Amino acid sequence: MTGDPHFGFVIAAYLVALAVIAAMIVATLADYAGLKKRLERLAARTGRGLDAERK
Amino acid sequence: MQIEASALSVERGGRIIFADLGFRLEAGEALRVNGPNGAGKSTLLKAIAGLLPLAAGKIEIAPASEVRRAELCHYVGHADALKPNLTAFENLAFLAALLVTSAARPGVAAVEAALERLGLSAVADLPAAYLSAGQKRRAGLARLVAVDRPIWLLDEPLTALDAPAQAVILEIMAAHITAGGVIVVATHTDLPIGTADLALGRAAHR
Amino acid sequence: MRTMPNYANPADFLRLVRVAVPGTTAITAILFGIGLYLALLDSPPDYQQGETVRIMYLHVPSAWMAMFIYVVMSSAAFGTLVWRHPLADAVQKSAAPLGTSFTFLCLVTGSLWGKPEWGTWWVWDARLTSVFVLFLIYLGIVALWQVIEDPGKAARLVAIFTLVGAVNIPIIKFSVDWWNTLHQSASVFRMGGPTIAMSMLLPLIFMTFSFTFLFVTLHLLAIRNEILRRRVRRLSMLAASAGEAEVPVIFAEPAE
Amino acid sequence: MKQNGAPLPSPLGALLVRDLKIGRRIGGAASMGVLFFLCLVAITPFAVGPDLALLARIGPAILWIAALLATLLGLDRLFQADAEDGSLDLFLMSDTPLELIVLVKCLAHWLLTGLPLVIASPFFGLMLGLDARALEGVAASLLVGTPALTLIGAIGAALTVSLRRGGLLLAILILPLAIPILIFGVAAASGAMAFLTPFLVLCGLTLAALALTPFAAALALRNGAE
Repeated sequence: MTGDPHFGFVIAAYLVALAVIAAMIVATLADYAGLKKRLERLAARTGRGLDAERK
Repeated sequence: MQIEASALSVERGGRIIFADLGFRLEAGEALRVNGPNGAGKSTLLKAIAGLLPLAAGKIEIAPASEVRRAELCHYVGHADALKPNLTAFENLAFLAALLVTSAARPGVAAVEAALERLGLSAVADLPAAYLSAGQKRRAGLARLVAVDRPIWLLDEPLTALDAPAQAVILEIMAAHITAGGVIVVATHTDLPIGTADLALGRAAHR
Repeated sequence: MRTMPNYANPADFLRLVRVAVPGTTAITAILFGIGLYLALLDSPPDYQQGETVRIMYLHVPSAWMAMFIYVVMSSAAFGTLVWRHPLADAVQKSAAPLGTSFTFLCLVTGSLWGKPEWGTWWVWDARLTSVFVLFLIYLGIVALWQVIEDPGKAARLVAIFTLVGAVNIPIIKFSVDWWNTLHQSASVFRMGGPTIAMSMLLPLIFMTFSFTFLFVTLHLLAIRNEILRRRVRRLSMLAASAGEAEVPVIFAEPAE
Repeated sequence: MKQNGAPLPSPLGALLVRDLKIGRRIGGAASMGVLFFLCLVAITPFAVGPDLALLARIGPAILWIAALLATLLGLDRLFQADAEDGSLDLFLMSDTPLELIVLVKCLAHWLLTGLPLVIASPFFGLMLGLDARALEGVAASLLVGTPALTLIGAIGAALTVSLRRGGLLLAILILPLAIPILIFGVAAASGAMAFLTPFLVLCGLTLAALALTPFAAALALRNGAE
């Protein structure tokens, strides 16, 4: 299967797919982590925030 | 420090805003400029700050110094010079860095102290867009405390401020006067600190 | 007795996310496992294109996702305009970047798939060009979200643009096809012909479902992010107004 | 000499950091330039037709015109935003010369708009069927040419700072002045044999712009201030 001269394009395509999907996952989780941190900081100041989430 | 203006007249858009105006302020004195809207209060302040060209007359500062008059002045107009998506601290830190002079090199501590003085340290790290009108006004005035400049030109500094906040501003102005500074303030309200008075409006329509 | 979970209420929705996401993640993983196995190992090369046909198993599903996500976004936009519900705003806003990413993936895999055959990285083929225009619309939507400060207003304005875009997509599709045939370009790009052999259809189906479940998982997480982002904004304003109350009444002390 | 706590950055450093921050945060228009550039490049084939051979011939011209318009139409808020919120008055009252402030604002604008164009141009060039050598030519000429576009555009921005609909007028004013940059830019970009000569002339134009435009823009700002 890897004998095909154009096999490089298949690998490239799957690598790009992996990169895009990984970027989406990482971005979503990082965004969540950042928001939780800011929520905790704000909760400390206004006494709400996180506990509102566990309501 | 003494500032003297003589035979001042400023023209904007072909219209004489005021003509043949004069005043003299010694160190530790304040001048209250009042008059109907459009009488040229803001224009006078901007002219003193060097933001507007003088049609006639001159403004002299003694002791003479090679620094431009504008660099000795603080000008606080109606706009608060705050960028909405920057935090109150970032805004003030930038303005302090911008307005630094050879005489006064404020550091980060001076910026924090200024915010503390104006009661803004609790909201220092919030974007300016989230601040109330009163807080924005105080943030705008905070640069007076952060950077030390002798001549203060204040255009309606007390608007949009509640009683406690006005008290803080008056307190700061009083402190500046006792420290030998000079203030020219355009306002309708009378001020507890002793001020000479300069009425605009009648002179403009001679 | 717990009332029926009303998923329109953000707090209930957050609990839904905590429950549903592990499940959909597992399903996505399994589907990808099978799909990739079929796509890469268990399906024959194309008699003409050879191995490069395997790129189709990425290109076609991502094209399908680009359209599917736009439909999701448009229905959320409709929800925003009709019911003005913050959850619809969150669904709509969180779908935009995901849609943009899948459309970008579709364009890149399309270019990689076409290169061996045409010798250039890009050909203005009708289908590829339509996806490209959809990509421009997605970029416009993401940009519009970033420029308007107030979340409520932003949601309504973007909703209007999204629905206007939705109406225009078929028109664009038709005119691009006509444009393409008008300037009959030399090479005709065949995207896996009408009758795909079963051995190729199976991996295509599995990959499409795995992409879809991947989107569902990420979308649930992203909606939660938007809910928390709006809560952070509200609490920041609360902190600002709380700060208002604490004007230090210090004029009693002598000036320092 | 009052010196307390960590020192603040220099005025120009603080200005550069501030403008970059504003550009990238919510409401900032950092990515608008590149998106507009992409849209302009994208619509050309629909007008000219999908024939890659033809597109390759006019590719450099399309990319340059798109870069020119994207830069100019992104400049109308360069000074207007500061004028509206009062920052411009404070610039005039700083001991840092206004000319340097103008230069730093142009640098910030170029980093947010010009540089992304240069980085994106090879990818968009692919859509116009340009070969590797042409892509290099376009990227190199844009890298050197876009600063000049921003600098000359800054004069237009300073002139139209107090106008309501300054954006279009800015383009109308500055397009004629940008013609030399366009001529040598496209020549360098598509120059099959003579790349160096037009490229060096372009460098000269940019350096001249770097030296002269801040004075003109600062003058316009001082006179425009109401």
